Amino acid sequence: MKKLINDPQDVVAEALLGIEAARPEVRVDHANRIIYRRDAPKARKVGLVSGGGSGHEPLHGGYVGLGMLDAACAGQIFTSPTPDQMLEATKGVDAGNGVLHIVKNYTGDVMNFEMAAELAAAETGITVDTVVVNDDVAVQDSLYTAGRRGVGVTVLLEKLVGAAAEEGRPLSELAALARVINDAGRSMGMALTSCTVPAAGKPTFELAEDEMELGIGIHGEPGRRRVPLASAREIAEQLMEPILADLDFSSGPLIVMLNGMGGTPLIELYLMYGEVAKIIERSGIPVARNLVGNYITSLEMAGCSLTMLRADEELIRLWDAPVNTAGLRWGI
Amino acid sequence: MKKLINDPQDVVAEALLGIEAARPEVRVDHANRIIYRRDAPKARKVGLVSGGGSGHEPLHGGYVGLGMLDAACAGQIFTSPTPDQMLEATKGVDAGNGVLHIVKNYTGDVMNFEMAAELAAAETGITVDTVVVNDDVAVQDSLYTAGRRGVGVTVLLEKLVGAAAEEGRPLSELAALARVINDAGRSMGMALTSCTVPAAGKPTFELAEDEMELGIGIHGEPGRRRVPLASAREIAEQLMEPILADLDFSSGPLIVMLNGMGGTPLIELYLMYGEVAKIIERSGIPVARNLVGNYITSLEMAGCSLTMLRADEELIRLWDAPVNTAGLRWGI
Amino acid sequence: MPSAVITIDQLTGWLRRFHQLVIKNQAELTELDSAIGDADHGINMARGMAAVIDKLDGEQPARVNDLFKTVAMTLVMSVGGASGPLYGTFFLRFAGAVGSVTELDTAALATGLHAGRAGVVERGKAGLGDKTMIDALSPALEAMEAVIKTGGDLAAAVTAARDAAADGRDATVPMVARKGRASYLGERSAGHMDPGAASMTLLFDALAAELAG
Amino acid sequence: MPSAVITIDQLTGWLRRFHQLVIKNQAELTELDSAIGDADHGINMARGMAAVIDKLDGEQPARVNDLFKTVAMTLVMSVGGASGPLYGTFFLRFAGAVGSVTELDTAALATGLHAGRAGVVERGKAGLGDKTMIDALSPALEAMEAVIKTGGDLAAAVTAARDAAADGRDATVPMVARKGRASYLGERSAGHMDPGAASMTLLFDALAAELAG
Ligand SMILES: Nc1ncnc2c1ncn2[C@@H]1O[C@H](COP(=O)(O)OP(=O)(O)O)[C@@H](O)[C@H]1O
Ligand SMILES: Nc1ncnc2c1ncn2[C@@H]1O[C@H](COP(=O)(O)OP(=O)(O)O)[C@@H](O)[C@H]1O
Ligand SMILES: [Mg+2]
Ligand SMILES: [Mg+2]
Ligand SMILES: [Mg+2]
Ligand SMILES: [Mg+2]
Repeated sequence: MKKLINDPQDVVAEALLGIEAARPEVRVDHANRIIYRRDAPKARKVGLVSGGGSGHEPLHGGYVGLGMLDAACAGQIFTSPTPDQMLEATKGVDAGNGVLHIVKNYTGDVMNFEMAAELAAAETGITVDTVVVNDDVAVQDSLYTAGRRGVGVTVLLEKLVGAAAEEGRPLSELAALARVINDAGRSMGMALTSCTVPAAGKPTFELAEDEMELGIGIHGEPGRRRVPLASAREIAEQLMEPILADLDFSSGPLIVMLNGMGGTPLIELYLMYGEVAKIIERSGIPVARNLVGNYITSLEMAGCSLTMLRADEELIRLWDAPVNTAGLRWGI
Repeated sequence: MKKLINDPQDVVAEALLGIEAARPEVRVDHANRIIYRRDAPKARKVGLVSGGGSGHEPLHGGYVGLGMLDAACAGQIFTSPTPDQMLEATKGVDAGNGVLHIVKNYTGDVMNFEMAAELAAAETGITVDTVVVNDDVAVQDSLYTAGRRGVGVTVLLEKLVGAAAEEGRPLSELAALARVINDAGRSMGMALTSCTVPAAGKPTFELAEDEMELGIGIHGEPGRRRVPLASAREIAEQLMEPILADLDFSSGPLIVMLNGMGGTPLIELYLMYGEVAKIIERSGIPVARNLVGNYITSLEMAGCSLTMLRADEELIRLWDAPVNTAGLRWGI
Repeated sequence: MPSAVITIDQLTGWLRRFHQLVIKNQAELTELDSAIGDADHGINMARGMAAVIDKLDGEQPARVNDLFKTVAMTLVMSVGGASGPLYGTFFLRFAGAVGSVTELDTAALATGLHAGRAGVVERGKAGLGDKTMIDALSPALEAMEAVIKTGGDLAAAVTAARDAAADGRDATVPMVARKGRASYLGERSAGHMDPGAASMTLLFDALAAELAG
Repeated sequence: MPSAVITIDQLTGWLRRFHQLVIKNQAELTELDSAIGDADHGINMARGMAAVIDKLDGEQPARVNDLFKTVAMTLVMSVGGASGPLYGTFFLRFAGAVGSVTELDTAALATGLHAGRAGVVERGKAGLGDKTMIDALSPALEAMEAVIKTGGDLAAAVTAARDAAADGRDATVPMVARKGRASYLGERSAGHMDPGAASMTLLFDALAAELAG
């Protein structure tokens, strides 16, 4: 295992020190591993709290700041944070207007946020609402399983709902907006290589030189199926096909994200985006906005994921609103 | 070799298609492999042209846009572009105020830009000035060698001189400013793994599980020396020590960049930045601004480089000026 | 004649033995989680039980409900992931069911485990055969209750539970996961043992070992 | 008796043979560049010579200076890196020195190579022993001039040049690089053959082979 770390046990705590040193727009509660927007709680604003396992940077800590999250709870690598962290963050961002929990749909994340909401109800007067993001078409959605995973749409949702929160909209509206966004977005990912959890010390899985994992998640969990290594052109088709099969995108202009898994060089991501753009162009649906880069990663995994969101004028307006975070910044 | 590509021969051309599709602030001349600012040539402004081998993304194409470059010439992977590209770009950005060539100090880049400047002098009336960036302290500087390589300072210089150009300053002033910046900055890099040139098909070098390259460049060229794998804390010392030994930084606040080589996850870069910040803090020199992320890369190489620039009020002001490029964006 | 009750000291001993077993099997638990999850179950459980033992080294509750509430809250606050809330809820409900006592007889032990299981099911909504820790916990509890019904003693009940847990754990191998992270694999999850069922079996191993002395 | 001149067809043949040799040795040239450079020299030369041959397939200049000017400009515009301007300048100066002729005798060939080398030195500022293509080119030229001085014929001159280039190339192995990318390695550059010296040797191999027919 080759990593720029000290002790594998200290990776998350020490990365938080670095984020605190680097980013003027946040402050860090190291005891509780919470990254706060520096000026939280913001008056006349619903607090947005997210969080999850670490190893997906810039998600979530890199999306704390004006126009996105008010706080992010950092779990251990690939492990949901704990209810006490989330409760503390909830208290720390509440300005009397309630708090929205943005949760990626993983059993651990859902249960820990659930307990946090129960604690908030029992111990505080804070109104908490929860939106669960589940956009990964690689996973069959079913009442009898854990359901689809939350992946790329999380990034777009945090941006869009963050912009709406900045406008002073009430919690119920933000929660409804978040659900609309979740329903309008789908993602699909693939991996060329595995990642290595620092404390595990070796790759989570092995892929031969001529293989790739299709439908990979963001935790090194195996994907839908192992298939022969394909060209960028074919991979673009393989990512796009299940997304388009799952949802009708024809009604709206798109927000598209071509996301790197952490170890993929930008030149490959741009090349992939070119392939994706060609396919979308054939469909005739206009792409209004796009992101190409590492936005929701899986440590040093090589690979990419594609996220498509069916937008409208209002979502585009929210997209263009100012944002100032480590991971996304414009308009300010 | 596992990459998100089609044919190794087509990587650069196809990545340019993707950049063109993704980025509204640029247009691409595919025949000449030039990324132009969409509105180039800009009246009342000196044109800034850079370029170099591909594989360092976002450098240089990702720094084309308001407040940075007017054009970037893309060479083959790790291979300087050619004089005809540079000449064409020079013509394409000149608005009658002359053009500054920003060249990283590599034999190939220097010679090709030299030929381009000769052609510009012979064939056009355009005034061209050239600044050569050579900030890599891993390499001994000497009149009898190729001299120090140009690495991280290139990014900072393109930002700062880009801001000054936006203010309408004349070519001579911009060239002088560029040289001041180059003289005030130093970098040092290291690698945990090699990169693979697509057309070569295999890693440029092999590193054992317990080794790293100290003083690596950005082309997979071997470094100063091969040393045992060390902790992030020790690596921070090993990067910082030769930088501080080479230049006195005590007079000014710093702009610091902790740069990933392309395959390093952000969590490790933040952890490394924490270590770097601790050492700088002991020195008592304030850090005015910083960047943590992948800014000048070496394909999928894992590792990082540290760049320190001795700034002053004026440079900080230029740093904070609006910029709108794929790689850096703020204030707009 | 073997004792008919578990003292609070033995319950603490149970937890210490569980901690030891988790450490001993940490790599294997993580290995199992690599195959069908995200390669952290051993790490999670080791971190959580280390925190529990740390806590118990500082304060030694005198009552069973206080002991297990402490264990529960420490697990919830230190593990995260799926196993944190599940093991946490297990001990929290256990505590609530047995109340403020200083020892447990066989029936009380079964009552506690019963409540614990109900908590896990409520929190995680998994049923038998979904390839989770429930597939070790449920058979263990039922084996224990069967022994009690036929008048067996504490040692026999716990031994039966331990063996049933191990069988239940082994039976997860061919299952297709329907809950937790392994469910993302669908059919590909078959052929691998569930890591949570493996750690749950260690919990019963530790209990049997503690009672054996 | 061997011919005393190289015709324009033979010069074109020289370039085609060079292209073939570069292709044949492309992986090896890149391998050499991996050790002390950036793993692209074979790729660069192959791309450049493919462009040259492409160009010559379309238009076949009738004069030596036009031929080599075309070669030079094509290399400059397609290779990039260090080798592009250097090989480009080499052929450009060669063209200028020999002028508008249709064949070269031994003296003219030497004149062209002499001018070519001067161009490379001017552009790259490398001297003998800096571990660059100069270390193959210079000995080759000097060996040729020595043969000419002692009245040797064209074939003898070219054979001597080829052998001297190969010796010069081999002599780069122990050298510590002072120019080009390999210079960044300092002492670590010793023990490896310079890729540019290797490709330059192929140029003389191709010339000798063309004259041998
Ligand atoms: N819904 C559920 N109900 C019961 N147990 C579950 C459920 N989901 C997961 N588990 C158990 O949790 C184990 C995984 O724990 P762990 O790896 O620590 O958490 P995570 O999956 O969040 O990484 C699984 O092996 C399974 O036994
Ligand atoms: N200053 C120089 N003068 C002469 N030859 C040089 C000089 N610098 C480099 N070379 C030659 O160029 C070769 C490298 O070419 P190539 O790999 O194509 O370019 P790059 O170094 O830009 O990747 C070296 O092996 C060396 O022979
Ligand atoms: Mg986990
Ligand atoms: Mg090169
Ligand atoms: Mg797990
Ligand atoms: Mg090279």
